Amino acid sequence: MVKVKELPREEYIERGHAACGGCGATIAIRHALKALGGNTILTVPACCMSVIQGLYPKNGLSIPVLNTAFMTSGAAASGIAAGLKHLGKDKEINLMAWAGDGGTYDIGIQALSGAAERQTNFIYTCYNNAAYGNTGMQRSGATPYGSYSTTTPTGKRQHRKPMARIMAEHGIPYTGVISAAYPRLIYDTYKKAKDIVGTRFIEIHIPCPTGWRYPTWDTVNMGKLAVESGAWIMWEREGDEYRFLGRSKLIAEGKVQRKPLIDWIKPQGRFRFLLKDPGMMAEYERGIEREWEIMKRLVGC
Amino acid sequence: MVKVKELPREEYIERGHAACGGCGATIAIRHALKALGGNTILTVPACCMSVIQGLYPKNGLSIPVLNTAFMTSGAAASGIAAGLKHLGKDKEINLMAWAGDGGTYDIGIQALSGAAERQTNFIYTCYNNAAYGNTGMQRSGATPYGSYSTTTPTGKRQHRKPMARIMAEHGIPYTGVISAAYPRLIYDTYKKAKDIVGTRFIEIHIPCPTGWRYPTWDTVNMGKLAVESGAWIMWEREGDEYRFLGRSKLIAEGKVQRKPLIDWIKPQGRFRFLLKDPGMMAEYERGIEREWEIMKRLVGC
Amino acid sequence: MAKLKRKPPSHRITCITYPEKGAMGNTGDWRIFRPVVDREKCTRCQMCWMYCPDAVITMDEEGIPTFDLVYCKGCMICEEVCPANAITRVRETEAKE
Amino acid sequence: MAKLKRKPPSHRITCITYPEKGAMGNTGDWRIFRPVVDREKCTRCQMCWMYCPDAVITMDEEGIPTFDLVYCKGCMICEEVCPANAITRVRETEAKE
Amino acid sequence: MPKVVSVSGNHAAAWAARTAEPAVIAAYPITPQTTIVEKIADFVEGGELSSQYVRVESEHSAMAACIGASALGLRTFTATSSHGLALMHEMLHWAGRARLPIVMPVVNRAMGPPWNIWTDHTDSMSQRDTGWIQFYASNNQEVYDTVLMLFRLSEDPKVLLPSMVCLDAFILSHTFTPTTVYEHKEIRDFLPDYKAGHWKLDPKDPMATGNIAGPEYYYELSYAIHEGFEAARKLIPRVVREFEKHFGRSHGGFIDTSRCEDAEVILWAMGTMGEEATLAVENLRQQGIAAGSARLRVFRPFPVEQIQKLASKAKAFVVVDRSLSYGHTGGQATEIRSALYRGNNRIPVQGVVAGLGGRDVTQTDLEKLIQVGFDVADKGEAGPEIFYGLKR
Amino acid sequence: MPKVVSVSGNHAAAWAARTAEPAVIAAYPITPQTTIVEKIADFVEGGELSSQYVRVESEHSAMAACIGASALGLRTFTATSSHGLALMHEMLHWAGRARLPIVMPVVNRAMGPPWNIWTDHTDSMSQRDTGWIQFYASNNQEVYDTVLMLFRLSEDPKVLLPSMVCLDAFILSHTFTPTTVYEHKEIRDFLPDYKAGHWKLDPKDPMATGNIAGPEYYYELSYAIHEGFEAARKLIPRVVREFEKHFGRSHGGFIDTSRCEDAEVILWAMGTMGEEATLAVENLRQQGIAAGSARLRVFRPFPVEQIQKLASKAKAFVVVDRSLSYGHTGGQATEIRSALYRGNNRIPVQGVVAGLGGRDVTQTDLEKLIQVGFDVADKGEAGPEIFYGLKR
Amino acid sequence: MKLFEIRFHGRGGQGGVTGAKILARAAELEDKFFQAFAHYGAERRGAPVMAFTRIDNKPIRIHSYIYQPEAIVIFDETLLEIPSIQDGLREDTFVVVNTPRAPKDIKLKVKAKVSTVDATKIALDAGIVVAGIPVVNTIMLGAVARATNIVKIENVKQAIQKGLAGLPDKVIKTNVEAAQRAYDALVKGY
Amino acid sequence: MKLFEIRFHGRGGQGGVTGAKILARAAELEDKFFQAFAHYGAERRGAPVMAFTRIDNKPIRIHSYIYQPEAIVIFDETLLEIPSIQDGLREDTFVVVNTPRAPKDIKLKVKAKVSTVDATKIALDAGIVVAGIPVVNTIMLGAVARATNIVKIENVKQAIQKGLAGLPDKVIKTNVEAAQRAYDALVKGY
Ligand SMILES: Cc1ncc(C[n+]2csc(CCOP(=O)(O)OP(=O)(O)O)c2C)c(N)n1
Ligand SMILES: Cc1ncc(C[n+]2csc(CCOP(=O)(O)OP(=O)(O)O)c2C)c(N)n1
Ligand code: SF4
Ligand code: SF4
Ligand code: SF4
Ligand code: SF4
Repeated sequence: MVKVKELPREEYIERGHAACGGCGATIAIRHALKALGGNTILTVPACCMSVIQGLYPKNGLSIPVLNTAFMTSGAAASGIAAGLKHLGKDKEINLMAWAGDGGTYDIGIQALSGAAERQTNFIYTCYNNAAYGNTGMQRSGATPYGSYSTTTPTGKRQHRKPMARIMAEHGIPYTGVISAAYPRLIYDTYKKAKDIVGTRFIEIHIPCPTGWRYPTWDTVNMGKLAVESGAWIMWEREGDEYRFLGRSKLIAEGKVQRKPLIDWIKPQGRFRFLLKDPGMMAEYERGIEREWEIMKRLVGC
Repeated sequence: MVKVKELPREEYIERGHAACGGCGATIAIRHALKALGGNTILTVPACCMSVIQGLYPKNGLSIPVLNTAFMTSGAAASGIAAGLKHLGKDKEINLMAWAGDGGTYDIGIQALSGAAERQTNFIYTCYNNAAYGNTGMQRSGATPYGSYSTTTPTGKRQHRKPMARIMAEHGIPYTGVISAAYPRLIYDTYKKAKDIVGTRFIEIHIPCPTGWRYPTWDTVNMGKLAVESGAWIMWEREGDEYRFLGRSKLIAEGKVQRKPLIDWIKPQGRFRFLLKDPGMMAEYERGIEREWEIMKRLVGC
Repeated sequence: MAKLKRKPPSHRITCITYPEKGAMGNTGDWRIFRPVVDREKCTRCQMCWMYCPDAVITMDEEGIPTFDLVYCKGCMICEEVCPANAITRVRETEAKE
Repeated sequence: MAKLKRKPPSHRITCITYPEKGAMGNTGDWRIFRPVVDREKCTRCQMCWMYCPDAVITMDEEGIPTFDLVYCKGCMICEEVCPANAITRVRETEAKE
Repeated sequence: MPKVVSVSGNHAAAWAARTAEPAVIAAYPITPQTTIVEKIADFVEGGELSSQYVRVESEHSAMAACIGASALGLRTFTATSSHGLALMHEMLHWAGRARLPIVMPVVNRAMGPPWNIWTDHTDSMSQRDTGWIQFYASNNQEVYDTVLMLFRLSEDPKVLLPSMVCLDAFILSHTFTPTTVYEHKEIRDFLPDYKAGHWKLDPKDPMATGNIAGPEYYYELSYAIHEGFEAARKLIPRVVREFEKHFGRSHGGFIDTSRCEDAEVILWAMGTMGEEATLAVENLRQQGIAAGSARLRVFRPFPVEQIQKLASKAKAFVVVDRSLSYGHTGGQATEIRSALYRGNNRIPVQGVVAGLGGRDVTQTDLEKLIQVGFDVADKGEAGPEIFYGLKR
Repeated sequence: MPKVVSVSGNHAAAWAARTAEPAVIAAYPITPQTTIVEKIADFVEGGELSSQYVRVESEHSAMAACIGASALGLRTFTATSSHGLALMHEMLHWAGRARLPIVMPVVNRAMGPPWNIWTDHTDSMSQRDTGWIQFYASNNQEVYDTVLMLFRLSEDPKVLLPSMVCLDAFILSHTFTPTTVYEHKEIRDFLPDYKAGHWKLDPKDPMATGNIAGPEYYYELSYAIHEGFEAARKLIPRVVREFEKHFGRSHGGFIDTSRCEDAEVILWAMGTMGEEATLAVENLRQQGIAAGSARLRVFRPFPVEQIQKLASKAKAFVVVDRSLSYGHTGGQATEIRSALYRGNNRIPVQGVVAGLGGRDVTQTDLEKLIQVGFDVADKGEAGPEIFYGLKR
Repeated sequence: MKLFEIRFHGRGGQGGVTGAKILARAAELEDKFFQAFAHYGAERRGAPVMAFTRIDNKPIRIHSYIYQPEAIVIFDETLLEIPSIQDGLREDTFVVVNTPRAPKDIKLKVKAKVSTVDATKIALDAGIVVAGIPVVNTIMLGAVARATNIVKIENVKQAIQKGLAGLPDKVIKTNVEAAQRAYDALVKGY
Repeated sequence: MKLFEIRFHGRGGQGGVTGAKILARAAELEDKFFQAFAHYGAERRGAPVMAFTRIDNKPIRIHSYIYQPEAIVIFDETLLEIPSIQDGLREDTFVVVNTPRAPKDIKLKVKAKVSTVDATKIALDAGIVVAGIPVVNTIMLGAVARATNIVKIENVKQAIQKGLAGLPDKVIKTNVEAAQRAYDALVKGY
């Protein structure tokens, strides 16, 4: 794993951008772009990242960005990818779509799935803050069971769609599931993905102080606790082979114990209903255990 | 398995409908509807089935049908499901969306995936004739590698999207993959699915004389050969458990040998390019082997 | 054009249709070949009935298939699936004579 | 409003924007707390630099973090991740005095 | 008992849904419509509203789900804005052509790119050809009242058309004002339960809808939609009257006019600009200037005769569009001119485009524009379209 | 060397793409557009066309992919029809507002429900507010020629707008006629390579497009689109002239007129009806009747002045729309009336809706409608809109 | 010459539009203008379908349907039973039927200019058979040339060569010869 | 009464709109009409934001922005540095500032009717603190009532009770008392 001091000093996100204070998404994109470098084109559908860029006539990202409609990241990227191929620059320039969980799990899955099926040459990042952040925290397909959102005010009653596994099962060459709490892993993951040809899907778990309702300074803590408690599993699939990553690997191998789920849940305002309802809590835990089982079966351990 | 003579005599498809002679889709829907019975509401996006119904002011199906826009089967069904729930009839009336492979793999995956994530109570059938039949056989995400289509005139260069597995990985309670060549299995599958609550996804392989370019009378042969040669795998997933079905089970268990793939490919005009190109042929076979491996791993055998 | 059992006012409001035979007209017109059954050979297995995509086969009192030729499109799947080879194809032009 | 390095005619054709600091203004204005480093305690590990979501930290010649207070939003992640507890928060109102 | 609540325009819309009690609500969030669907979620999960609430995965699906539910013969509701509305476009045509009385508030917001969340009427004006009844509201009470009127209108067996009420982003959607609201049982005299007489999905009486109709039938089915609009045209005044009888309030019929009887110049505008125009008119009247204002409440069916009538005494119209059909003019200006062309009074019509993307338009601005109308009346001829407030 | 091929309107469109050599084509099939994309697939896989061909999974994605490719500064092409066009609606706004010169044939087909694959202009007329240049063609050669002209027009640095050419389903799309086509190198004098001067995605000079612009900027960015249309308005006659110079053919400018100089009644129609109208006019002329026909080729930018001019000598217009903006009139009739309202010659304009959903409209029908125009001229006043050919 | 309109009746899969297009090409070789199109809607294999050719010596500006064709060509005798086949029939309409029967045996509601040819036999003899079904579209064009004189048989043959370009030479040759045979074998009833 | 317009300056998360709405409710209790809204765009926590209340004794038909408010209320002294805070300031504008300083120490470009109150201290004393940050919105309303006389303090207190309904009784009580304290503690500089 890359050392902190080896991380490139170049920044591709300008100071004074419009993210909320303590935003996990900006930690994530900072290090993803460090790995990809400046020779990268980005396309961004409606999501927090379209706000984070700031206001016309300035932009907080220092690479070319095509902002595009909410449903279209996979499709807009397909057009850019085709154009780069026409120009003979598809090997030289990295192409990345950067979309939220709503723009991926919900309204963007079709364009993404189509792009993957066509073996489009690009990296698709889903940065998952588990709700529609831009519009004020409505339920998304990624919102965890039991979580408050403004459209599930008494807690969501469905489990998260297993999006990354769905993408992996498309048979794409690379799928990675990581977290904003581990920037070095982000860097390494993008470094690896950069050199693979075809559709690469990377999902980053994004602690979001605004939506999850915890103090801004706890972003890294919340990200780590999600992994440490097993609520978020980090893994990758290269070719047809699944593998656990980082802390999740240690957990899967029994080298470390999972922390109690409650350690992660309690500090977050969005889980206040879940906390009050043992039945819901049990169902949430059941969902997590099921995820671990499925993932362990896929990894083959 | 149901005996031929036990199959209900009631028909829910009227004579004089508009399917091509020898259409596998009509065999499939005949038996699916026999299993569900007349207390069923159907929604159909743009596809051959919207043509098969025939012309205003008549309709070739004798259950209520909401024809709907191409992209919307999962969504239109979600609305009907909600309405049935409001009426307290969600247990009494079966709700089915019946869509083609284009309307499922490609333009319909979003609405379907959303409906599944919301645990919508309905059966979604994808009848897969492996191309856009209604519009004259363009490429779909289900078109097999190497197959001619009017938009891949020298043969498609991507493998089929593993749609049913993608749906299964959504964690829905039932997924079934069958074929029009086995009406009794169709009947049994729908009988079983009927009694499950939640989103049930059933994919039926549909030999199509018009698109696959074989004589009308070979529909059943083509359907069976696809399974016998291993090009089409029949399986189901109930809960989290995968299982092979019918002939595919025998193949997986080594009880029967797969027939040579060429037996299935050769009679079909759509594979003429594949037949000429050993490299493509090998790639197609590689894809099939990979499917078998993945499925075997999932079934756990 | 089409004759309907009933035609309520809904028709004049939007595109409502009613279940009825012949939604595509008399599809028997499409036929180039006609299925003909050999009553002797037939084993009454009903495979032809099960596989007919147009649902135009009925088993008569004796359990032998009859074909509704107003709608049978002549795909000849029945011939192909008949395990007893009891169904044969006849060119429609010849059959008509 | 915003001052741009350059403003080519594209601007007048469609919504083109250029990379520049302060796309959301001087976001240092948002700060309620201000990070202050204790140069003695700092071990130069760069964790604060790595985690700063606003990329406003630079390590000075001595490897100690400096904060671009024009843009630092005061989220205090740096304080939280600093393994040496070398960063502390000061209320902005107090800091200004 | 009616009660007065302090609500935003969006909450007024949500309250109206609560009052009308749709069987199914399917919606997708988009700024600045979000607080409608959030409030509805509160109502539903708080047990105050019995609707099935489907949290779909896109607006295209929202409208498709409404279509599915409405096809069961059930009352159906959704809400959207801007890109969400645009994404529905295909399904708007579908709902209109299938004659499904879905009611939908549309929060008027600018289309991107660039992203812009502020008010602009281009989103809804671009849907004028989709077969939807269109109302534009000017305050929160009108939003609330119009939703109830629209259910009544849309569900009428002679009409059977979907309808939208448009409200200006933020200016109405997020501005809190006192608004009178009712519970469901209090409005049932005015708005009875919906009974789908024309068709519904019902296994007991199987019908299908939408399979292919050839050139020999399609035209008549389209004409039936036209007839639905003509029926709506007749019914609107009655619904407005009855609403007033039941609730003691009116916001005008097709057009909400102010001092038009003896106005020499009439300023036309939709939505909040239309209401603010009445202040401009009052101010000018105090200076002895014969100004009037006409707020177009109903854009579809388009009130041709009513517009013609207003031209009979006036000397000029000034038409302010908060949208632009690029390559021609604002939609309101085009259609008003066209309406007048068919009448006898052909006074000059000055077209104005103003307020795009949330650019503020004040009472003073509107007064200036009325003054322009007097110049136009003097000249007897309108000038080229004015792009008011444009910075060059 | 130009060659004459026997092609359908769709193949003419595909040939035009081949001639223009876009860098990227992204499309999705829909009857009756399919043979365009199928022919393109043949060209691409047959090595006759170097374009990257993206077989997207929906029309919304088709337009998004075109936007992505065009944003790289590349020539881009797609084609669609009816529901496909409707599904693109959001992205049509996007392409227009982003100023991307995408060119797209649209095969005019009716909207469902019921499903109907025959011709009807409602699909494209419903896009009149999206910021696209719109041409309507009347024969296959015109389809081919217009695509080339549109690339030239759209890519002009002053214009930079997407454009569509509309052609009638089956009547043109699937009808084979002799058509002259060229190879790419033969047309480069007329249509040079596209050079995106305004912006492109390029890591060497990073710019972004589309992030939020508030009320202080949005209006001006919208006005810039208006300016693009005004530039197109100026440029169209020049492009038509230059096309004629290079290739010796013209199909008219904004309006293709026949015998209008001294016509008392002018019949307006778009697409194939507009061409067939010339036969009606000839026949009536032989009977000494002073008829004329005007085929509106360009709907956006809307040719206000040219229409006004044609009213100067005529006594009445008859405007035949193959579409209907429900709740008002056909879009052509509305906009022509509006245009005349701004001019000096205010002759009666009789609106007609005809041919919806593929209902056939013959030369005889058009002759009858011209006769109606004479009645109208006599009365000095048009009657209510005529729904021609309606069966009751 | 006046505008000449031809209507072809066939079955889905019999190549009606191809026939209409090849006839158009033949006219083109005589420096005429043309349109060739089909009635779209339900092109199912075996289902009755129609195709059309318009020929003129000036560009064709008419776009509406063909209601009163100058010639009606019937690819398949069994289609004679469908009433719409006689739509727009006048006394001077050419009717060319594929049948072994004589023109006088063809019963129509109007006494038109009927001619007949056994194209199916010609096809079977020449082996022009696809999926077991004789294909008569090109063959009937030979008959049309003779019956109507609207194009020369040489040009029909040349048009067949162009229209079938891409198929094996032998197939093309067979088709050309079969068209000539139909030309020779046509029996005119007028 | 003439239309009275108030502009609140706060920071994202400080409850500016809630404040504007509660003030509106207070006016409603005096049978007045109102509008309460915010300037939408970038409501990030900590970022400077604006909210508005309009009060009149007839229905309000004005919908455009507030350019020249009758009163400007500043929730956070640090905001004084932002120039836009003085937009539309006139000599007769009330300016109510949360600061421990005296009115005369508040430097503005126009000599307006400035009054001050240490709302932060009141909040801290009363324990009205969320996520470590004192919340002053309700407290400032007490000051506004005194500074402008636009609403009675009783009605402000009643409006707070309604506006915070749903929160624990204790919290509401604390807020009401704090508003009264601000009312009492306000220092007028005019
Ligand atoms: C068609 C359409 N529908 C809705 C919206 C409104 N919208 C913009 S961003 C967004 C939510 C984005 O959520 P997510 O993708 O999770 O990203 P996040 O904002 O959380 O970063 C929504 C609903 C839109 N722009 N377009
Ligand atoms: C938005 C939209 N795009 C395209 C079409 C045209 N269309 C109708 S059916 C169809 C293909 C359907 O293919 P599939 O789903 O595989 O079903 P099949 O026809 O093969 O049964 C297409 C492309 C449409 N109706 N709507
Ligand atoms: S194209 Fe194929 S699937 Fe469609 S109706 Fe014909 S045979 Fe059936
Ligand atoms: S398939 Fe053959 S044997 Fe069986 S019932 Fe039919 S005709 Fe008789
Ligand atoms: S407080 Fe937050 S923004 Fe400021 S330097 Fe620390 S981490 Fe960066
Ligand atoms: S995290 Fe702490 S110890 Fe490490 S560099 Fe920053 S201030 Fe120094």
